[in-house]
Amino acid sequence: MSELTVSNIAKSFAKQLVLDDITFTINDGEFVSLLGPSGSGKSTLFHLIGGMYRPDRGAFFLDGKEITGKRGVISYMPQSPSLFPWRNVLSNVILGAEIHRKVDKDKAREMLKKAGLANYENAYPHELSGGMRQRVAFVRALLSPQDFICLDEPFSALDEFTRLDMQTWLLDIWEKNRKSVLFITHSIEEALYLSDRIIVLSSNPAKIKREFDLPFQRPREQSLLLSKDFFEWKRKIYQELEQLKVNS
Amino acid sequence: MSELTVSNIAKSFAKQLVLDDITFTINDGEFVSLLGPSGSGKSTLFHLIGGMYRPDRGAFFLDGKEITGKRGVISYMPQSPSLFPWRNVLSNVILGAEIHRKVDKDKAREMLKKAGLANYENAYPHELSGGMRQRVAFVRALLSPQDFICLDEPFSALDEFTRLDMQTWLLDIWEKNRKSVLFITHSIEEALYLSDRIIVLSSNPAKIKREFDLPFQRPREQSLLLSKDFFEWKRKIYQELEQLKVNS
Amino acid sequence: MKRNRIIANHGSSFVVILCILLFWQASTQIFTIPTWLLPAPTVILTEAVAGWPNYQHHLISTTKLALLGLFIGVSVGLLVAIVLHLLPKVKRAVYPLLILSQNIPIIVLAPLLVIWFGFGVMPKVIVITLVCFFPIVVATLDGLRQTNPELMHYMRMIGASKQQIFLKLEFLHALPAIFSGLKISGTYSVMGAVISEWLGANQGIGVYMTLAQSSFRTDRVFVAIVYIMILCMILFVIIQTLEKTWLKGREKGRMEHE
Amino acid sequence: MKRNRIIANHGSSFVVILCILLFWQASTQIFTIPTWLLPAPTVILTEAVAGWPNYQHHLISTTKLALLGLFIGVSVGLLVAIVLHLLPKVKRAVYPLLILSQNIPIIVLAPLLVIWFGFGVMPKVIVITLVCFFPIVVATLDGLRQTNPELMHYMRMIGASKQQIFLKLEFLHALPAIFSGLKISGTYSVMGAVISEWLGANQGIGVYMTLAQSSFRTDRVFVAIVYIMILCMILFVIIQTLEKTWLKGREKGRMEHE
Amino acid sequence: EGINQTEGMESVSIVLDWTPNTNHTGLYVAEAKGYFEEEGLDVDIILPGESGADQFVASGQADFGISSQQAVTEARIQDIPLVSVAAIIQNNTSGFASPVDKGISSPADYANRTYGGYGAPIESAFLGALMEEENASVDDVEIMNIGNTDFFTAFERDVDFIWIYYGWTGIEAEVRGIELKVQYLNEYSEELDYHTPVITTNERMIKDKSEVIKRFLSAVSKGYQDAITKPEESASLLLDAVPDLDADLVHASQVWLADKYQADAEQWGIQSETVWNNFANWMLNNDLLDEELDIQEAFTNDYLPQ
Ligand SMILES: Nc1ncnc2c1ncn2[C@@H]1O[C@H](COP(=O)(O)OP(=O)(O)OP(=O)(O)O)[C@@H](O)[C@H]1O
Ligand SMILES: Nc1ncnc2c1ncn2[C@@H]1O[C@H](COP(=O)(O)OP(=O)(O)OP(=O)(O)O)[C@@H](O)[C@H]1O
Ligand SMILES: [Mg+2]
Ligand SMILES: [Mg+2]
Repeated sequence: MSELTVSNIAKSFAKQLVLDDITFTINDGEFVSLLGPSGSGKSTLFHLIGGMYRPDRGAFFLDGKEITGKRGVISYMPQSPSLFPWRNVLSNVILGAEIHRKVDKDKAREMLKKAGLANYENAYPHELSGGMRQRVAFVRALLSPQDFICLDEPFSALDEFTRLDMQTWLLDIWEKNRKSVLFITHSIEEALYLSDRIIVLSSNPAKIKREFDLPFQRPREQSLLLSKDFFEWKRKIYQELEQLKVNS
Repeated sequence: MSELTVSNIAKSFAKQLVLDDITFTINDGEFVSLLGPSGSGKSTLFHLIGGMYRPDRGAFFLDGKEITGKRGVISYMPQSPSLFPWRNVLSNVILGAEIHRKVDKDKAREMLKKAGLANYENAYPHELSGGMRQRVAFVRALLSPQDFICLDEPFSALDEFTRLDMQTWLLDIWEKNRKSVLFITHSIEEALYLSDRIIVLSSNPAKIKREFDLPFQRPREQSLLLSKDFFEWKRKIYQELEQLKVNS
Repeated sequence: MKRNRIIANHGSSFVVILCILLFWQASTQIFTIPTWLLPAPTVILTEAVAGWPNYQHHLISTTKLALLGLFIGVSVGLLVAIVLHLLPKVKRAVYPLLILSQNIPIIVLAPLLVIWFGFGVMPKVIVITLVCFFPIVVATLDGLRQTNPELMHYMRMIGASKQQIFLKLEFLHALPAIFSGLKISGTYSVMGAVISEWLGANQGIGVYMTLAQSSFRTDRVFVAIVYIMILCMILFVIIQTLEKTWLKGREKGRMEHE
Repeated sequence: MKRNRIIANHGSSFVVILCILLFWQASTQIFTIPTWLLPAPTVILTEAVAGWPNYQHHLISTTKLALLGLFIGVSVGLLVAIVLHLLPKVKRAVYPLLILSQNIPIIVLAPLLVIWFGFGVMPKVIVITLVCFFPIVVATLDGLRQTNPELMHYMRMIGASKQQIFLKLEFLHALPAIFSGLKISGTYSVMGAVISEWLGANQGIGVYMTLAQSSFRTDRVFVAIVYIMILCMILFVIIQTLEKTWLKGREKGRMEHE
Repeated sequence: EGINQTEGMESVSIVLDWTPNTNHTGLYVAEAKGYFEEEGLDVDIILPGESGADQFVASGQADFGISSQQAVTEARIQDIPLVSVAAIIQNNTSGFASPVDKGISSPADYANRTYGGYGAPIESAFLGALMEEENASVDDVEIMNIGNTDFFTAFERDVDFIWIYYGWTGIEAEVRGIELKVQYLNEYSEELDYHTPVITTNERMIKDKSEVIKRFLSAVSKGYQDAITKPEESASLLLDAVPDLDADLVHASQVWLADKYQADAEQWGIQSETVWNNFANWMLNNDLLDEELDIQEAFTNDYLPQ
């Protein structure tokens, strides 16, 4: 079980207030996406959840226990791949699991295959393309043992088809073991296709602008992407984000 | 004037053939996009044009002069921002110009403002969000003095609105001084909105799958994105890319 | 302000040093260690105060020598490292010679240096330079070699010249490594100066110390050591302050993440 | 294969050394420099060959001493650096002491060491350790401090313990810096061994050299230096080979981009 | 070179063999009392560092130096153009010393004891020479190389006896109240009664500037005369010049040395052919020299004041 409560979080850097009174809850097994302008504070929120630094105000709770400033409770994929240059692909992907002593190399190999990296197990990060590095970081996050996953723009460097593959694969995995997922993306379509709920952040400072509960059924088919309903939702969220821009 | 001819380029890493007999021409003042699966060899092609390493076969010509293996003839934005950690934003963006001794700080400041980074002139890269770093790298490429610009997924980390702003801004600049642009992206919409021509690369090894001449008028309005014509083209290219996937 | 910070930074080491001194004092008294073997700190202090007018000029002479030697050693070291870095072929040929240079015992070199350069300041500076330049060269070369490949890639792509790559990227990137070498060199420079006085000098802490030693005045020997140490600490603190000032932006960058 | 590579790598330095030797030989003959002042390379070589049985045991003794001292010095240095890195408060207190330790002249330390440890191998190893451990400590500490902040960020976020961060990230990231320090230490270890023999040894290159010096056999002094240099070069090449092997993947990474 | 025309004074330099001590008193007295000035000499006294004076003098980098008969002998064999021009102390004042409580009263007692030395072959030859007189064998002595370890420290650890110059180290023991037993080399063997220390110069000086040598030795000789007749005053002059020395030691040493400089020689500084011959032959016989020494080249009394 893993239910994350984000309660009245505020954070500033130097004089600049970045997050202002952010409150929301992610239920057990829920898939929630975070949308918001570049530089609004999405990554910062991740760092706070992960315990990198403490919020100026507010607290985080996982399953009712306070985890503010506590590290290692979430599985995490950073915005930049952050691969270890002296580790090959295989030992890079098992790093998250290694830290918690739950390495399963066969599973790792299988995952790499699914991510289209079957032949690159022994390659070093500098031998990979940008999109390949991102997939390695993604697989690393999936292989980490925690029940709560935070993904920071995991598919931004992928072409549409690889991206769709990855999305479908992620949904597949998620359906199977129902970990809670908090997902940052800039693609409205992606957020709609994957999430139960979408949280829209404003910027300067970031506040919760609005939350959308999505009605699409599970498991989702790729045909959803072409449905009229989907298109309507896309327009709705697009407009919400557009408003943000006009306001700023 | 700057016309780039890519002639029969082939390149392999270790035993793996990455680029196989790539030939195309970018005319003076033309805006060409490169589409292709992740890991196909787009960035590698950029590195070859930029002279980072020599192709196994083939040659590049700029305005008829061979530039194979010659460095500094293109202005370049790498796939990862590659900012200098000890330089603040302002001195980072002028780096490309500095190398060729054509620094114009006022222009740099103005550009930063257009990129939404007006207040971050004195910030250091580690104080920026992922999307902000990418914009800094983008501005740095724009400020470089060369007539031929190579942009490697310049907007992948931006939200849809910031992205649209940047695209429109890029078109604006391009209309004004008509430098030739070679543009890597994974977004079909982006490629359609910006380019005169789209080149689709296959993968393993990369060959030119197909070239599309786009009929859209210049200057382009954002309304183009909603036109039926645009949607038709999007489907067309989507199918082309889909085929690639089925084949592989 | 600043003084407070220095105290805050170094307070704990003062405490440790104080503890050592107390322990030392106690042992000499409990075990009645004779002064000629290991004088008690109080004895050393007494002699340091009483003898001040006698060795003041020794102190100044050695300080000047050490600073001059360090300056030249560091300059030569940086120059050599940079030249070797920019000319890899020369590097491959000359690098082994640098290592060899560290293995000429000074007692052997001394007569030759004196014969070539006389008893003046020149041979002494050569000795200190020889001691100081090596850590700088090794650290700088290793620092230059380990430039961030991504930034290097960018610089090459946009056609930066070798010189520009060096000035705008490699050198700045190597600065932490260079300071690391500088700290080692700075530490050695004072001992280097003391050793160089073996080449024949009429003043200097080294001279004072050998005189004290040969007339069995162990307390004075220790006074000399105390001054060598103080001198060395001052140099080190200066280098560290320089490092902090120069690398300020970067350090901050790292701190924020902690 | 391997031998060919070594020749290719070091060929140019052999050429340079050869040139220096030729120049040296020529100067001694042209200016008729007397052997007692600066013996010609040929004279040194003759003595080296003729005297081999006389100093063979000296050579072995010093080599053993240098290796033992280097091993202990490096171990101590690494240990100290790691402990200080993991305990920043202790670091702040103890670091200045390390610098001070480099400023205790051996001639002063010698009597104390002899009284405490006698004339055996122990005080000598302590002297070499003292010489060797400092470059390792400084280089390692600076290397550990400069870990890639992005990777550090990742490790912290996923809850890696201090120990895991150290083992899986900081240490591996600091390896190039550590090797840089190791090269400096390795170079010093041989001279450290020679100096340590001043504490009283019945054999060793240092003993051989001082005896040669006091009986005006400059040729033998130079034979001793040649052996010190050879010993030192061998050590250095070993360290460099280790470095290349350990950091292979990374070096390759960099090469590809060149 | 070396001539200071402006004041009509000639600059000369002398390099000491060790740190300044009572062996050098005459030089400092000559300097302090203006004896050098009277001879038109501007003398620069240089401390040597680790490697001694001989190479500097031989190469002409310095004009004079302090050395010992033993060193000059060995240097001559290596064709080093070093010449001894005066004996500072007539007789060999060195000997093997041990604290009384070690119970060593004659060389026969060295057997099964530990000797602390610096590892030179000549040391065991000395030991052998002394012990042979009493039908003991040097093979029974444990010889330990103690490097630069000083006299007093060495006795703290395993060492039973050491070779010292009584005039300095022995006096320091007296000052400290440590009672020593000393077997002087010259008490047991005439061959070992060599001159030490001596003043040296090089062959070029002898060839080109014999006048300077004469003037120099004339001044130095006056200096040592003073040291012989007025030890207390001379000691004070030495201390004035080198204040870092220990005053008690210098005074005591000076008093002890006063009658040793000239001893029974007819004049201070005179060197004896017999002494040179005896010692060189002894060294040759003990395989300490590769060839025979040409005595005539090694020393001369020609420049001493008449
Ligand atoms: N270490 C820091 N020091 C100072 N300011 C910082 C720091 N980290 C982030 N910021 C500021 O906080 C704001 C939010 O940054 P954050 O990285 O959270 O944005 P983001 O929503 O993830 O944006 P993007 O979509 O571009 O990745 C930015 O304005 C940035 O400048
Ligand atoms: N230095 C290298 N060594 C070995 N292989 C390399 C190297 N650089 C690139 N490759 C390989 O070349 C292929 C193409 O890489 P490239 O970076 O050009 O892809 P890309 O088209 O830019 O992909 P993406 O869209 O993911 O950035 C990949 O399979 C990669 O593994
Ligand atoms: Mg972000
Ligand atoms: Mg790419």
